[in-house]
Amino acid sequence: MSVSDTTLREVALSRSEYDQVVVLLGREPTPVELGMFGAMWSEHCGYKNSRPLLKLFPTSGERVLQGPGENAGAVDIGDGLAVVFKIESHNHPSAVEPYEGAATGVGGIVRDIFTMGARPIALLNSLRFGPLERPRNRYLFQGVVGGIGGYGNCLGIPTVAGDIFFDPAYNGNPLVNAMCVGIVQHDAIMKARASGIGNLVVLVGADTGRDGIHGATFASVENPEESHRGVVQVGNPFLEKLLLEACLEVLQTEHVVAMQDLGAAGLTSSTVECASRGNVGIEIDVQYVSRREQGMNAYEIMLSESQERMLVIVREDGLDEVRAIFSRWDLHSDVIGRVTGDGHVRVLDHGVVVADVPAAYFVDACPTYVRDGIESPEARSARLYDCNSVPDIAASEVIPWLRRLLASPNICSREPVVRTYDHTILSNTILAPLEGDAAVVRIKGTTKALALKTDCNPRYVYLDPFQGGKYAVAEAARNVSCTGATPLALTNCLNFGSPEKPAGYFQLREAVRGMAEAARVLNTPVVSGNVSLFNESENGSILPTPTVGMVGILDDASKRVGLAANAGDALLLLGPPAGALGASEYLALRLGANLGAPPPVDLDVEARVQALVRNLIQQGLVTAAHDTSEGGLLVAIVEMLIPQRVGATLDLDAVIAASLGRVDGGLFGESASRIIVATPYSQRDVVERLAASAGIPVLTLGVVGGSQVHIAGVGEVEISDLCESWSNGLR
Amino acid sequence: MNAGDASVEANRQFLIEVFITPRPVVNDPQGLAVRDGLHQLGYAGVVSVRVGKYLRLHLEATSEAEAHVLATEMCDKLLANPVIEDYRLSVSPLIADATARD
Amino acid sequence: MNAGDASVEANRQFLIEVFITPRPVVNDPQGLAVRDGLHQLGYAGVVSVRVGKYLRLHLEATSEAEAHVLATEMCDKLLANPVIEDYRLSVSPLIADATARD
Amino acid sequence: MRIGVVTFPGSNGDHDALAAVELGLHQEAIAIWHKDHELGDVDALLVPGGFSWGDYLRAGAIARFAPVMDAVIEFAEAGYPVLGICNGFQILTEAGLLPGALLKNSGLTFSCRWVHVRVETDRTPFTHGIDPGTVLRLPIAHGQGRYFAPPEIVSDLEKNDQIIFRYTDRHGVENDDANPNGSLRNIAGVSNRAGNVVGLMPHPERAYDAALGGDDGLQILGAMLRSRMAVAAK
Ligand SMILES: Nc1ncnc2c1ncn2[C@@H]1O[C@H](COP(=O)(O)OP(=O)(O)O)[C@@H](O)[C@H]1O
Ligand SMILES: [Mg+2]
Repeated sequence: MSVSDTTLREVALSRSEYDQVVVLLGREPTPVELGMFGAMWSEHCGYKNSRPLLKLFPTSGERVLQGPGENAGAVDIGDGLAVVFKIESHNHPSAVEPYEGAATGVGGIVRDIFTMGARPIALLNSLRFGPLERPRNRYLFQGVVGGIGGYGNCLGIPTVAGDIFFDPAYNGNPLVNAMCVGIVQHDAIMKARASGIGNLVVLVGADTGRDGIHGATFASVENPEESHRGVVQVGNPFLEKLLLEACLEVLQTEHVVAMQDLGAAGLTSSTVECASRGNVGIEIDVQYVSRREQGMNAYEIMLSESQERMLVIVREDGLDEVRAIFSRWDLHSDVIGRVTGDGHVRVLDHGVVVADVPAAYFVDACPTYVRDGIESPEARSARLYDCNSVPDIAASEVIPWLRRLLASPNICSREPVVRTYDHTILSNTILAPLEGDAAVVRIKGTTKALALKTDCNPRYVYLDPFQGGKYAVAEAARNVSCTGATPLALTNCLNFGSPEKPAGYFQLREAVRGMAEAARVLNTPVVSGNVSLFNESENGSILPTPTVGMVGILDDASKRVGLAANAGDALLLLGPPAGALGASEYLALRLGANLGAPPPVDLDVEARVQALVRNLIQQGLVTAAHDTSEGGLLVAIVEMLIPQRVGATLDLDAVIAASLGRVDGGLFGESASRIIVATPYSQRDVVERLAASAGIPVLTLGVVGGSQVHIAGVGEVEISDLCESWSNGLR
Repeated sequence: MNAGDASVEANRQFLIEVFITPRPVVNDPQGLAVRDGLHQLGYAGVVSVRVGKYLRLHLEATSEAEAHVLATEMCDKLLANPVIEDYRLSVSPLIADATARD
Repeated sequence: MNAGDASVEANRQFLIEVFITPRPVVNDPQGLAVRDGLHQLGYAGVVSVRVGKYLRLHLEATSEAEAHVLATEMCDKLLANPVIEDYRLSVSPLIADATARD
Repeated sequence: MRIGVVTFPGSNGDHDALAAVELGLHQEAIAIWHKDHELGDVDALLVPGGFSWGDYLRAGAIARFAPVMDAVIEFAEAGYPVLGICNGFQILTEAGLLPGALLKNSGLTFSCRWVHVRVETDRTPFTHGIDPGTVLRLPIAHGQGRYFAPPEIVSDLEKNDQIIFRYTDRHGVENDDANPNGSLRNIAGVSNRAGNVVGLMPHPERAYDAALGGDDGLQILGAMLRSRMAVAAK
């Protein structure tokens, strides 16, 4: 008997993968087993194409308590506490139903955090869309933003930071990456490793419906809208809030040996992972699984991705107490099976075995692929574009260009978005969205705070994946450093096109190499992450987008610094002054294409600039710090003036001179490792001295004050006019 | 309500009622919460609850048939989300007097 | 759906439909937004839109009259808020077969 | 003073309310569970924000029938101070302890930002000792905060001095720009007839520490301490 191509397509396995399954089992798989293999050997669960590359990441460090491999990473922050965090994508579901797709994305990542025993304290989100002029993109944008807020606000976890970028390459394939950060006592970290033969497997939370069947496999194929035939998942943040509180309470008892949320591939992946991590077996009978619908079969139950469910491994003598806690929270729980000693995941339906496979076959035997990667000719010629062939702009064009850049969707105010997210709940947010380069949340009961930011300039990664990958890590760390915090560790989400295409694999491989190098030099190990490949639609691949979520620590929370400059401050540029046009937002707006080589990152300089700014903040020498990113130097300066609606008198000639004498290059060109600090005028020379002794170039840009921005040799503009351009870009 | 003028002479007004429900297999957390709330109030006989939307539109059209066609289009394009919702609609002529009250 | 057992022998199931609308004195920004959206799509004939709620309940009761009394009570106590909402309801017997589908 | 904080399923402002009482007011905070039938020995009650029962159907509608609500109503009717914040305000209106209702924001989206409110009267335990006309800066975070009551009720509220807070600009001037959600007559908070039960949409309990962006919330919470004698004397 041989399986049909249609069936294989349904479970997204290749013929040769199927043959491997048959060899492993020594027989044909049952239908349930086949579905389970399809899910577990998907990219989403099995990391078929990315696993060999992920090995390049540095994953350990003195403070790392838990690297990749569990539901989230954990890093020591002193006082016996750990920060637990992870980022995850929900791209495909959001392309089909943006509100629910994004909402359930938040739900999933929050479960990953409290599964570890940590109380979630902050959410971040990293979003990519096609241009908003297209109605479909606007619909997706509004739905996604609505869903993120709708779920996170209801849970009572503040959404404090993120990033948004628009490019036509995301038409039809938006990216929705959600990150959650939690806090836990070291000794309370819970793992998802089943143990103790005879212990009970308890399923708690929502009833199981037919939603999201094949979600994991569907997340790993191209063209989501077409391939998606399952029922869309609808999130229930209210239920998740109950689960969150109840699970944290249950973990206070001694009765729980492991906990695992049900995410992609539902019961299949949660049982398999719990068993395989713990080197034990698990036997469940699907008859005990409460259903939302009648007539569901074992296959559907094993692959359902109904939200808001958790698997808890409980000692038999603690069962009553555990269930009492769940019912106090009005949660329904079912004992569905037991931990066994034979290493098999065995699924029964009313006592009849419908699947019986060693857990290791699903996990360790998952095939991996190392492919050939070749830079695409288009990306190569775009990278080699001669930016100097573009004529410079005249002084009179600077202000109009400044306004255009400030209004660009990639630069303008995110206020219309962040206002729909609750960032004040939990009363920890001491540097709110838009107030600083990263968000800062204090840790109650300590003097400490965490600085959090996601980042990735996908245009850079497209044009040069290696440099772009380095840059994403460097920028996220730089943003954290600009608040005064020391970057600790990172999580990442690799959003790419198809790895089966040489150009796609090249992007993935090179970006990972770049990220790994930066993570190593900046001493920010990778402790968790997620891979989302096959992000392609009718217009081809998305821009490669390896989103970085960075977490930093500030030992003295009161020292934090935002980006708002005050009247009377001097503005100083730390780092190499030159800007260049390659891969800049300016060039993209001017030429309507992504062109030129992105700024290379000298990681040694990057590390020293960041250390310098942290040192200055630590010593109380600066009132504000902000890095230059999209839009370049002048945009960054104005971003520091907007919060207080204050003007400045600037002389940027030295920057222009350093930028091959180009006005546009100096003012709007982009570059790595540059940070602008605002410092009380009287302390200017102290800052200069410290920069000099750190071997970092420093340049005075001007003085803050008045209601106009004066630029020597260029002219002036009211700050209120600039505010207006910046404020209305997303409306 | 400025569109309500009678400049297009042949037009009459119709009341469109649209009943939107979550598709049967789609999870309806709101319905579950309302069901539990009713149970708490002692209504043990409540077996299930689904919560949807009810829209009332006043629409100018030349005939009931046209109103029906237009309303169906509006539902398909905007009012209902076919990924998770089903809808049903009804059309009835509005008498001038009723317009004022609704 | 464990409440659906037939242990109370005399009981039959009824479908209760509840139509809830914002009271006329209450502003309905959602209705206005939908109207504007429809105008933008070119449906100039849309004069007004009000957005309300549509609930479908399956209820066990001994008779249609009892179902009606119970449903009215539920509306008055929980399902509608008289400060801001009006409601209307309809009761119809459910045939066993339909139960499974809804 | 012992201040109770009620937790309903879906409450999420309970942690902040407890923290504000302990860290901001330095008073004893008592957690009360929605299934409790008694409040225990508390002097005042906070009904915190959040999404009780997911805000499904209507914000506060299902919470209003929680077992604890009988005790809350009794406590309120006995004249003790009860403050409903955000979802707590919604619950108290659904329970009939406060007049009116809270509707979807006129902008139709959730709105989180700092606003200014003007204190309209000092006759409640939560404004006692604050000069009427004082402008406080507080955060809001809600999707359903548009205050509505039928016209005859609103005139009653005006007449009986039951409008406690209004949205204004920083100078205390009431205008449309300062109204974040389309509330009728810029109403941000109201009281019952007696004045001991107050509800408001902004979050005083998230504004108890300058590090969080402001500590004006302490004035509202702190007023309870000063007015306690007055209330107890009744
Ligand atoms: N999706 C989002 N959710 C929440 N906050 C966001 C989001 N996108 C951007 N922000 C916030 O807006 C501000 C500007 O972000 P961004 O332009 O990415 O900064 P930078 O260019 O310095 O990396 C930051 O405070 C950031 O956290
Ligand atoms: Mg920055």
